[in-house]
Amino acid sequence: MKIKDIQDEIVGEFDIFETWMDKYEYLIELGKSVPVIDEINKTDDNIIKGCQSKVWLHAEQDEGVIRFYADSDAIITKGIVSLLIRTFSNQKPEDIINASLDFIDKIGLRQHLSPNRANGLNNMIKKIKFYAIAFSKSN
Amino acid sequence: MKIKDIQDEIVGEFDIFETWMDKYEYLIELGKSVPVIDEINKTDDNIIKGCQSKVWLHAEQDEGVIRFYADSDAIITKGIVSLLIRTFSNQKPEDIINASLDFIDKIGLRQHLSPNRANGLNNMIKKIKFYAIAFSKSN
Amino acid sequence: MNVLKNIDSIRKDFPILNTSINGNKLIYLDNAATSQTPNCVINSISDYYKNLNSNIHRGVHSLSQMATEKYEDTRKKFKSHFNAKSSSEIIFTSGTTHSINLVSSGFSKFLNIDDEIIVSQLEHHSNIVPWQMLCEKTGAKMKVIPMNNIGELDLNEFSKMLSAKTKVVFVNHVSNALGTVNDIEEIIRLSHSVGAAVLIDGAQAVPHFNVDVTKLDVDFYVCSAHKFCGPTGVGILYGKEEWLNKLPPYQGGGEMIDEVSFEKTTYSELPNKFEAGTPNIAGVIASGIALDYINNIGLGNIKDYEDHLLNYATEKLLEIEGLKIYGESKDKTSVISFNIKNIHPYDIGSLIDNLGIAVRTGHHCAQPIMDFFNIPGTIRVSFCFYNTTGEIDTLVDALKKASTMLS
Amino acid sequence: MNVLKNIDSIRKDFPILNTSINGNKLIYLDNAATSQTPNCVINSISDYYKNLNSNIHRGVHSLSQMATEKYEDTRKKFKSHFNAKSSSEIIFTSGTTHSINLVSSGFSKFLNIDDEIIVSQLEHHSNIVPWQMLCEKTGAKMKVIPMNNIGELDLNEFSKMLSAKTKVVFVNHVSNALGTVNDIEEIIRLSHSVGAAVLIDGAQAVPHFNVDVTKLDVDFYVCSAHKFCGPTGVGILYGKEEWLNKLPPYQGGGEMIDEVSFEKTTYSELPNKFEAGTPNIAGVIASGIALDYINNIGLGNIKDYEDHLLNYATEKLLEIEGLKIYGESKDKTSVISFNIKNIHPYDIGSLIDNLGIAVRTGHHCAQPIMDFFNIPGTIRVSFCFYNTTGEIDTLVDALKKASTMLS
Ligand SMILES: Cc1ncc(COP(=O)(O)O)c(C=O)c1O
Ligand SMILES: Cc1ncc(COP(=O)(O)O)c(C=O)c1O
Repeated sequence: MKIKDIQDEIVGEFDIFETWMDKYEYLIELGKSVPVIDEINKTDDNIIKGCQSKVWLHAEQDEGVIRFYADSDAIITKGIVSLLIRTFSNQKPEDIINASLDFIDKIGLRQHLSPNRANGLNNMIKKIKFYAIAFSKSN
Repeated sequence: MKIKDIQDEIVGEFDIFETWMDKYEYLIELGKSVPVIDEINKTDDNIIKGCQSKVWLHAEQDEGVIRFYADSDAIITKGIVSLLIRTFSNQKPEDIINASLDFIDKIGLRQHLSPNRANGLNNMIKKIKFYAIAFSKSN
Repeated sequence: MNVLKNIDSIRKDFPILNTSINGNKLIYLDNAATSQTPNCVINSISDYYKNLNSNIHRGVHSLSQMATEKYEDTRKKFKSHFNAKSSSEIIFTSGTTHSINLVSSGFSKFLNIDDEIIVSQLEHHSNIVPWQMLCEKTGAKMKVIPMNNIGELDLNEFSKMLSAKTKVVFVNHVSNALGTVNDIEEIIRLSHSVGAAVLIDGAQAVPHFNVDVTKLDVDFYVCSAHKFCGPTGVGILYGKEEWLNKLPPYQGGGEMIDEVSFEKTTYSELPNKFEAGTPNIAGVIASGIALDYINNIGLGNIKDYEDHLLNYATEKLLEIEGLKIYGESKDKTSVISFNIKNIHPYDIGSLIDNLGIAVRTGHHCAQPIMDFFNIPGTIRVSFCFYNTTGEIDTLVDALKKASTMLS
Repeated sequence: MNVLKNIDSIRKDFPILNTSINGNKLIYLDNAATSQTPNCVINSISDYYKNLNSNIHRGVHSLSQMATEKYEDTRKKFKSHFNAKSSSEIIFTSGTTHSINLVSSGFSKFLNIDDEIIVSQLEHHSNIVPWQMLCEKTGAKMKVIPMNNIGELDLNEFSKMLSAKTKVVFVNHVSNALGTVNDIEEIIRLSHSVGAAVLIDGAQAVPHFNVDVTKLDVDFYVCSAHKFCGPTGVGILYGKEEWLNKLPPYQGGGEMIDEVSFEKTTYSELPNKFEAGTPNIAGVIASGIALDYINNIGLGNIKDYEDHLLNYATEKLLEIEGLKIYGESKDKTSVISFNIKNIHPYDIGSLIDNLGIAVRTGHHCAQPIMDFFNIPGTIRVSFCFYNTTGEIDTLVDALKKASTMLS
């Protein structure tokens, strides 16, 4: 699936929820259920620091696409992380580079991406793009 | 004459003038006409620095009273200086220490005494009081 | 009853208390980060720009005279409030952080490689990092007053650390992370007994109770206006005149000089020596209005009422299952730091934000405290006199809801 | 005709222009000291305190998120305005003086006893004293670019001063005392040819014309918001990323750290590394509104109109008997410094203040210039785009009256 279509799909899923509580419950579910990264890859190098919750991000290149693995110590952050992985993993570097990210806004989680440094999400997205640029150059 | 009476006298003189222009013309006259200090006493020690116009102040003790001599490089400052000399010179230290200065306010020249550092008038008044305190202690 | 009689009318003074977040009325419990601003302070800023905006101290025209007078009158207000000996002992800066850096940077003149400086385990980063920079520059060593499990400083240990080598001690009056009120009278007394200077970081004290620098005999006392209902960008530094005269100037510029030539520059007298450049004139004047505002309510009344809120909230919070409070000193003010079970503070903070409740989560710029408790952070609620027990009830409900969702 | 088409409606944006001094309508010609503030800027401050006041960068609650976003959007505005390469190159400070001290203090790391730094004869004290303090600390020597009789820098002499020893050159873009616009393109080019860094003090330039730091290839560029219709207490420092990364942090505190422990502290990335403590949040956001405001009028239009005012005023003033203008560079902007006969500037300033006219008198924090001309000071009129030729006519009449009274 294309990045844009995945994002639309996510927005569709969240549209079902009428209250923010339901949305967050879904997010928390996502955060709890998905084991997103192997413990062995939760290295210091892979840490993206927010001043409150941490994000770990690991990337591997495989047959022209990049696979991302990630985690966070806060469950809501982790829920959002899992959505970002779903969006960007298994995509081609150039598609990642050119993608514009709008689902977070649309499902009403924009505040988690503010220039605020409380969580590592903003830097995670930056890092995803950096990986894509690096891998596209190494090809 | 007592300090208070001199101040009242000055206020009375200024009351005659109807416009600020007339008042300032009188002040400028005062500034021009009165030779308030001997050149020999315009020493660096006697300078009171404002950031724009300077004031020189010299004090002598004589039979229980203090005589003040002063000057300024700006003519309006000099006019006010001459009024201060008229008020405080030839007075007893303790009268100077206890005097409250209100004529400047009453004749509408308050702005020249603001905490602003443009002229040295505020510091001049402080220094007059310091002299009075010093002389009263040395007695 | 410990309730401010006119709490309703006080709340009306703060327009922001009427805003809604996500459809819920704002409940603002992040006062230790910054307090809200009453109309009189907001209006004072507008009035300044509408009627007297002008650069101060050197202009001969009326606007400049009036602005200068208001600015200097504000200095006198703070002089009286803190019971300083002279207005020259009050320096306006851009914040507590700036005030501390001004002092710590000046101390490089007094420190040698064998000297020691003493900090407490309880400090805000703003009262640690500048001194670390000083140590790096001078080679002096930093010692740390330890705290016990309930967040109180161990003054017994402190007294053992003191020696003729100790040059300066810097401790906060109230900890922003735990709410502990430190026994600064004793800290000052002990420090002076070995000839060390003392800087007290009063950022979290000035909003909540009276401070008398002369009675305290403190050498430096610092705070920020934005924490006592004033505007952002204004700090106050009290310093004993003899100390301020000894300290070298911090920044060079206009205002702080007497004469400038390329060969030789001489500095102004106090307080101008430390106020280089155009200050935050509107902000300083508005800070004086904020000071008037809290004095008008009365810091005695404020303290009584906030103690009441603190006790009420502590009791109610402890009813929540799995809630653990960090910082249980006998003497505390206006701050409660806690965690619920193993839930990450960020998760709780995010959820209750959706209910309109603003609390702070994280390390509160006091990582050494978090390291002490071995936690990544806490949830911190902090009170101001405009908060109510009703708001605390809503908070407790919200926390229960969030805890359920996250468990 | 060089007249701003909508000058009447522009004047209505500035409430202070309607106040009276001593019964006369205020004529404000002290814009180089501080400019006046339009309603949109005043309102932006009120709006901030009424709707989003909160500490920034670390709060998870909505107010903090919104305030942070506005603050960071403001950084982007300045980034675009100055055409910086990245928002990280824009640092908010409390004023030009603070910005310069931040840089000069950091340079102590790079300077040795044999090094040289170069200043111009035309500088404001804020761009002299911090560097003198640096020389004192490091032993580096300061050289001075001389000026000619009409207030232009001698770049020929400058090029002779430059050598491999030269580490930094600091010159203002526009002289606040004389109005000279310096050829900073050439100064930057020459300095870079020997590997020296250049700091340009743009306090008097940013309000009057466009500045493109990338085209200029300047290393540091600094200014104050209160000079371009913004609030007091806000400065902007542009620095090339590579320089800002090399410079050590200036103040220690919250915000500027990554991790703190008593053993080891690591600093944040740009721009936070240089923004310790709670910034002047309301002021920074309002500065962005001020920037929008002048960009909305258009700096091209502003420059044309102010040049027109400058030429008109120069011509009219020269009709006054005994009036001598200091600073007659070919390239000048918005400032005229002069004296009338041997009359003390303070006397003139005081008299015309009674007529409602605000001008500055004195040394304008530029004593070396006064020393050059061997005068105690000048009368300085300085324009903003809301001034009119009618106001200049009134000024000229007032000066004639004052001169008669004082002669
Ligand atoms: C050329 C120049 N540099 C520096 C300054 C200092 O600016 P601030 O007082 O805002 O720090 C000024 C303002 O007077 C100036 O005109
Ligand atoms: C105890 C303490 N010290 C210092 C500071 C720093 O104050 P500011 O950010 O206003 O400089 C704070 C504010 O968070 C504080 O709580």
